[in-house]
Amino acid sequence: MPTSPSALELLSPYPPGWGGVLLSGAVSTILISLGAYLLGILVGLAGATGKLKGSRPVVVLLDFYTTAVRAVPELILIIGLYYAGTDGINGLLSALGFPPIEINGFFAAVVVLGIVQGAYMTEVLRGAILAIPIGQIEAASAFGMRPSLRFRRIVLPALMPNALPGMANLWMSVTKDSALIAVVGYQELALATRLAAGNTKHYFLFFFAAAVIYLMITLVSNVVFGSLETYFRRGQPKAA
Amino acid sequence: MTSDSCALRVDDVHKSYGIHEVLKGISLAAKKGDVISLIGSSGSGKSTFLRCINFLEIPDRGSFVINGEEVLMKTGADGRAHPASWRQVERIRTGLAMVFQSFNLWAHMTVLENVIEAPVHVLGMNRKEAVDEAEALLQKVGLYDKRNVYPAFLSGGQQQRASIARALCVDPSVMLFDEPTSALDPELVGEVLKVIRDLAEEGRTMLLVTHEMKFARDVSSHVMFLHQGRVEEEGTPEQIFGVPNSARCREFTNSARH
Amino acid sequence: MTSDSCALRVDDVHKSYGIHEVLKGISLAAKKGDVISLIGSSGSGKSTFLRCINFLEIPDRGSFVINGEEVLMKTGADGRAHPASWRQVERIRTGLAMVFQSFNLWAHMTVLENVIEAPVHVLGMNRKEAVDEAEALLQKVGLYDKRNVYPAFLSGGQQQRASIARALCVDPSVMLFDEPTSALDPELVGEVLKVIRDLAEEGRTMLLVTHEMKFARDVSSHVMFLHQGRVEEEGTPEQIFGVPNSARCREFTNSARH
Amino acid sequence: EVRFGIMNEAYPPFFTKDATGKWVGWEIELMEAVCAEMKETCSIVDMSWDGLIPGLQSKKFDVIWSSMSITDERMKTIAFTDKYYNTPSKLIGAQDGKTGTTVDDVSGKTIGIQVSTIQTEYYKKYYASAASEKTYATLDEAFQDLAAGRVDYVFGDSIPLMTFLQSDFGKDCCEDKGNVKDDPEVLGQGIGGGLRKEDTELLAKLNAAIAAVRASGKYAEISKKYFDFDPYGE
Amino acid sequence: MDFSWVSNYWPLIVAGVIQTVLLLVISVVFGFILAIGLALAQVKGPPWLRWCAKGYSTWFRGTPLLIQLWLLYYGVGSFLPMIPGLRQSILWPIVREGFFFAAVSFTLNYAAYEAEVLRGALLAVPKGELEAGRAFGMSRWTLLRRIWLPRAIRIALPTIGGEVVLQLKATPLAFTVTVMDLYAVAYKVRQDTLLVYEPLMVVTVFYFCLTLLITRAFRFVEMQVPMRR
Ligand SMILES: Nc1ncnc2c1ncn2[C@@H]1O[C@H](COP(=O)(O)OP(=O)(O)OP(=O)(O)O)[C@@H](O)[C@H]1O
Ligand SMILES: Nc1ncnc2c1ncn2[C@@H]1O[C@H](COP(=O)(O)OP(=O)(O)OP(=O)(O)O)[C@@H](O)[C@H]1O
Ligand SMILES: [Mg+2]
Ligand SMILES: [Mg+2]
Repeated sequence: MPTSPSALELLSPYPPGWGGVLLSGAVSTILISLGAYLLGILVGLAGATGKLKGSRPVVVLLDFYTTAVRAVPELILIIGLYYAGTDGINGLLSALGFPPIEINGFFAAVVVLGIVQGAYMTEVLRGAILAIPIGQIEAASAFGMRPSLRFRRIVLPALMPNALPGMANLWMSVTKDSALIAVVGYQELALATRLAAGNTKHYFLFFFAAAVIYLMITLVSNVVFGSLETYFRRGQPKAA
Repeated sequence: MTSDSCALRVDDVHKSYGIHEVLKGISLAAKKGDVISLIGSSGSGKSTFLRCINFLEIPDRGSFVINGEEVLMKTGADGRAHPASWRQVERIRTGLAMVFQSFNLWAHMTVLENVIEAPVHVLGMNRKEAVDEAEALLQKVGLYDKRNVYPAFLSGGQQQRASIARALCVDPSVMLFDEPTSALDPELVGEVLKVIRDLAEEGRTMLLVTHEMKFARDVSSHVMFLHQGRVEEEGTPEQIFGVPNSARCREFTNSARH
Repeated sequence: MTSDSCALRVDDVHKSYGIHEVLKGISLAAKKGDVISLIGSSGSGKSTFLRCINFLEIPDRGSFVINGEEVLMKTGADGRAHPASWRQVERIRTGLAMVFQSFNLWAHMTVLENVIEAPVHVLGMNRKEAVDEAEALLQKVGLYDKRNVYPAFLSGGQQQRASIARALCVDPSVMLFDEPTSALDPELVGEVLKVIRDLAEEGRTMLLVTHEMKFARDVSSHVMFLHQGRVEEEGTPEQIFGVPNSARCREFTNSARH
Repeated sequence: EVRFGIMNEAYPPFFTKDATGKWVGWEIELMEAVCAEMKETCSIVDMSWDGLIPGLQSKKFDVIWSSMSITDERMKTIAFTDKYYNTPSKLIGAQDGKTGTTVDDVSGKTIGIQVSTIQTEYYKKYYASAASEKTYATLDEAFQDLAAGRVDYVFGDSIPLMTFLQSDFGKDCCEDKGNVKDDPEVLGQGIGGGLRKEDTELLAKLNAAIAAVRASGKYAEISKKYFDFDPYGE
Repeated sequence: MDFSWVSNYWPLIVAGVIQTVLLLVISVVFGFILAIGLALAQVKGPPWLRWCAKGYSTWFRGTPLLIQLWLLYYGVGSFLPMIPGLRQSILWPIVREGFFFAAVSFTLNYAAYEAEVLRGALLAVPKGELEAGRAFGMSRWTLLRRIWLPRAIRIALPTIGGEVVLQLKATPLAFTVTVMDLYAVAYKVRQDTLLVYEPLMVVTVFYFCLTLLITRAFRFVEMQVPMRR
């Protein structure tokens, strides 16, 4: 039996070290998470505005969206969209005489996670908007601001301090949830870790390494969210 | 419709919250340069009426001509009126300015930013110009020193003055003041009185809710006494404060004297 | 120290925000039943002074005897004073009540809940009793109808009245009023005047910030004129409003007359 | 072209991806031999376990080639090739010098089993009356618990169990308790490739190819590199 | 669609549902209590405590729950038997089980997320309302209990609702420490039968009911104080 390789050799970025695999996994994780998160913010903004301002049917529809999408396990959504969804679309396309298309697994995962994030984000933003003193929004209306301008200049800056902690939480969980993308054959950090650990049987080493990478992502995120919060809390007196 | 002399005409405004009818048909007409004071006891619907005029509250019924432009209304499925076009309302609002009873300064902006916000982003004024004008206004209300302070760190009177400066800076033709001197000391009240007179002379129309009868008497061209959602009595200040017809009004204005 | 006659004695209070010194040594002594009015221009530090007395702002320097009990102070590492025991401050505060300039009603409670909150949860009063008393007080300020409404749905004057009722319900021996009539109509101002007089007769001490000179003159036993963080002049109402010594004070009180 | 769906986890020595991203292992070499036999070009599509069945059904690939046990229950859903390996099942446990796999040996003990394996059925039939069971998502977790003393035995396929016993970790804590008595009825069907039920033509081709590879000695040649016994079983 | 397996598996399903609900309730209730402490530490605590709370939230939000669970179960868990007397105590049967570790690590994890939400909400309570409480002589505890927390929780309700649902979705991880929750039962059925959608659909129906219950409950609480909008 060959001597077992040292931790440094195992983590080397060049094969047979697994460092490179982990790092590229981490990059995938970040890319998927970013994509899903940004999509989630857009969906969430639309959802929150709809829930607060929309007509009755819109509100009911959005209620259904936030309940259903959050209730259904993400796994089902991804499998559903990627497999059943592709089948359905291609069935439709061939019926119309078009060639079948191939849905990219990455794209599917980003869309699914984004839609799920959007449901959580809707609620976070709705709460944050409700916490804005109503008078500030009324003042904006009274000066003739159009809804879009009002949103950009008054509502958005005022909701951010209330929303950021919840948004940071969602970011933290999407970086972990992106592990689901393995189901469509995409290798992100969690899967890369399992692969390395299973291959070498050095479970502790690789899980520790993965935890460190996740922590790094978190620390950087903390700095970003922290400075955003400081910026948006300008003008607020210190906690009593 | 666009008769030059009629800056503001409001007819038969009704407004209920749930079963509680707050405004029971209020009408008002103001020429350019008029200063109309609304007086009345607390809870009589003065703020609500003011807020109906710029559609912060949607009146259940009523017709509105503001700056010579009639606000198009339509009746919803529930029998209540709505503005037919929010676009129009937004356009009309740019010619109105409001000083809120609770100031409602934007907390994430400094005093100066609060004041230039609407001129720059709604009226599209050049930022440099807006700052100059805002600074002049802040000088006038004695708040120039505090221009870079956030509202949370101002005293009550300072917030109120910031709110007045913000309203003046959009160069409105109709102004709605909801108790603009409630937090001000007598000297500042005098200043505001002067400002309002100057504005009236420039031909601006003002609607003023106030509890200070002396102020109302000094500043207004016309006084309306609201009682339980109705105009109980209206007329010139001399008439209202001198020889009111209605017993209720007499009682009210008398209590101020004591 | 526990001289019965001295309900409130404050000595040489200083307070700065950053480099901006707001209070530059203010002293005050009040006997039981005194009504002391603080007047002065906006931003002169009246609210800050009131807030220092119940330690909502921690004064940089000063000594306080409240209800005959001296507040123990210690000097922190930064050379500023702090109360030595927050426990003591909390106990003392239960004998104080405050009406805030911006009302500060608790938004998650109805008017009635706001009023009974402190009696029940601070003083340990029986809930039933507290409700009875609160309802009587709400009657008095004309807010009985609105007792089950949340503050967001009240008019400005109604909020102010709720805030007054809330302060009265804890049966305090010293009351701090920060412009308690700013949002009230003249009739209600008269009512509040009566309430304050009654309270003074019961032997309660009151500190009152106000911009209504007539009100100050009618209600107070003693008037202090604050100017730029100092007591510029103090005396009986007759003296301050009649023959003030300081030019600044004369100017200020005169402006109210016009 | 035939596309093989393989689970994207490591299951050495049968299949695993190395650090360069290349698939290696006994099952991979067997797949290549089978392909050569069929004269087909082959490609690998890797998926997580959750994606294998949907991937097969929506034609992302054609054969599941991922150490999947053949059971009657599963045959209701997909078709299987003939088995291409079948290793014995065994018990491992803490080092206490005692060996044996009879009901008496395990009586009163807790046995760790990977969820939904053929060993579950075997356990139900032979051990359930005397011992208690703990279900694991993967064998690795069962090994950890065995080392921590939370279960007394782990029951599973002999090859991963032996691999574990040979690792640094396994050497220190545990030992072989022996293979269990065979029962072809529950353990006997072995491992096969999974196909869509309608792909009967491919099924026939694969079966022929597996038989041919075995007959030609290629099977033994590949196995020698990995095992010191014949993984085909009885 | 094939649901014939339900007849064989229903006892397992029921047991799984109970495990899932128990895990959710335990982690949410205890996690929330812990979160209050953590949030307060960050908002009002002395610097060292603030840093501890910050570090806690960074670790527990920053690493995957799975790794935390493993560290607890295989790391801490393997030292537990060494505590003298614990093996003999009546706690042992509880402390030995995977369920205990899952509940503890879910609680710790949920607390970290919830603390972040509460921190923001505590800061969003208008300062004046707190001052009013203090001015009436409320002690810190009374102020917290009567004004600060109720107000903060109301502000954060929609977000908290979301976090509870997220926690429900995290319960399947308990399977890695041998807890047969509902999801694990579905996993087993899928392994046994190779059916893809049907077992997950049963899970979904159950999750849907539970989510509906959670959102309705939160909506009900939200409605208690009317909003002017
Ligand atoms: N938290 C704060 N931070 C910094 N400066 C403050 C703060 N609060 C008040 N100030 C400043 O202190 C000064 C005195 O404020 P204060 O509220 O005591 O005035 P006031 O006499 O009550 O005025 P008003 O009659 O307008 O209410 C003002 O210039 C104000 O800007
Ligand atoms: N959003 C609302 N929902 C329900 N009732 C309301 C609402 N706003 C105001 N009211 C009620 O309508 C009545 C009139 O309120 P309004 O604010 O117009 O009074 P006001 O005349 O301005 O009084 P004040 O002088 O005290 O400011 C009051 O009784 C008030 O309680
Ligand atoms: Mg009003
Ligand atoms: Mg003040």
